[in-house]
Amino acid sequence: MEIDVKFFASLRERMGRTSDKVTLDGDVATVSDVWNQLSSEPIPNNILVAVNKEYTDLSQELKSGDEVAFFPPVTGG
Amino acid sequence: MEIDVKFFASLRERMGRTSDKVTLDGDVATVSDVWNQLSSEPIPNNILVAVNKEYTDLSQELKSGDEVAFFPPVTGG
Amino acid sequence: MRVVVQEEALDPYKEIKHHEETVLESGKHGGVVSFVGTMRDFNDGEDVSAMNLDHYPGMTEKHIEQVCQEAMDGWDVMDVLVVHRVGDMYPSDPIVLVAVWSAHRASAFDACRYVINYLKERAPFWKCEVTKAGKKHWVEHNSKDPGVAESREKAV
Amino acid sequence: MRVVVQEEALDPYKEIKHHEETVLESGKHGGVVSFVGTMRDFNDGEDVSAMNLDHYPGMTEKHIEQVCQEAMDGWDVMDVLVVHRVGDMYPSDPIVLVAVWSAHRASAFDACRYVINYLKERAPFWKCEVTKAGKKHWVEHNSKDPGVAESREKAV
Repeated sequence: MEIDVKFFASLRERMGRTSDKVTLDGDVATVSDVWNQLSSEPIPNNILVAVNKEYTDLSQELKSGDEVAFFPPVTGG
Repeated sequence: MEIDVKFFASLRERMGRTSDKVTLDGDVATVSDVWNQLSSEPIPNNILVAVNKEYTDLSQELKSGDEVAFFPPVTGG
Repeated sequence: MRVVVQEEALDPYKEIKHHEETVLESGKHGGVVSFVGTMRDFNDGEDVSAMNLDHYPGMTEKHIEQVCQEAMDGWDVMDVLVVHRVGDMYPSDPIVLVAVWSAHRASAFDACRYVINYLKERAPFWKCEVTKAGKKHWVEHNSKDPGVAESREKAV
Repeated sequence: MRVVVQEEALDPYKEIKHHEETVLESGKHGGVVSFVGTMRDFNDGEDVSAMNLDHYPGMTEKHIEQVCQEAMDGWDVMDVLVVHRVGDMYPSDPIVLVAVWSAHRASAFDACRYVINYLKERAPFWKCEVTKAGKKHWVEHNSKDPGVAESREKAV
């Protein structure tokens, strides 16, 4: 399946890109699988995850075409 | 002693005047004495009293030149 | 701290801007909380077409200033502005502005609420409404709005 | 309910006026409570000369709208307006406006506070500050402001 990936703020700088596309084999994949495809390092502790613009966690299962975002804690307003 | 009196809102209309001056005999007088000089009727229950622009009550003693105000409950803001 | 009671029409947001430009040091406050009370065209189920707001010159300002000082003493706020209109007004006219500047929004919210609650409770103003049918009457009691006791508890 | 995220400079009080003139029915609301957050020229003891506010287009608006809807459901309010700036900004620039109209001021205060607290907690924005010395850094955590838990309890 194909997943659109987005990075924001300090994580975007650390990853060196604002977005990416990953292709995962098989029918079942989670957000964790996406991260592992992107980086050989474990995901930093404080990183938040959204799928299709809703907060979720690493265990969420994905379907092809989902948009997965990784970003640090929000500091707005 | 001479006392300046002010009325506001519905009480001003009821008294038919915005201000008055009363002269009281003797050295000791209270707000009650002022009211009794102004009207033969007892002071209405809900009427508030201020002396020199501070809230007080009918028992407050006065000195010559004090400004005494009578008015209904406030409804501002 | 600035307290104004005026007959002229009140433009609340012009007052806030003017206060920020003339009195406050730029870049220091993190936020401002404001309350603007406007005249409604109904009250207790009746249509209202005009209102005259009576006040006690001198005492009104004095009591608003006392309430503002209590807010400045009770919370970590940088400045308080109150502008209150008196005299003849019409539905949708702004009647009162309370604005509170602070580095911390929680203090600004608490202090702003304190000022408007106590201003309504203690400052000598009296509303005389004119109904659509042309009848004039003095408002007998303030419409109850919860929050006064609560706000008082928070003042230190 | 109106939620806007924009790069253009924010004139909060012009937004309030515009909303009142174009959306709200005249003479019906008794008051409006607003919060305007402005950029300070210091943070955690350091001088700050500029800031870039990053956001997640689409998700940011969606989460602000959710918070506004919760406020509309939780209190007796007539309307909520939020305008949030993103991109490059400088000290004393307004960053965010939250305005809540209601017939009752207690509801307007509660709802306004709820919106700004949860907007800050949930809406994806990230501050990147530039210090006077020219050093750029991402702000790691929101400055703690009490009131979030308190405000949540009041939502029904």
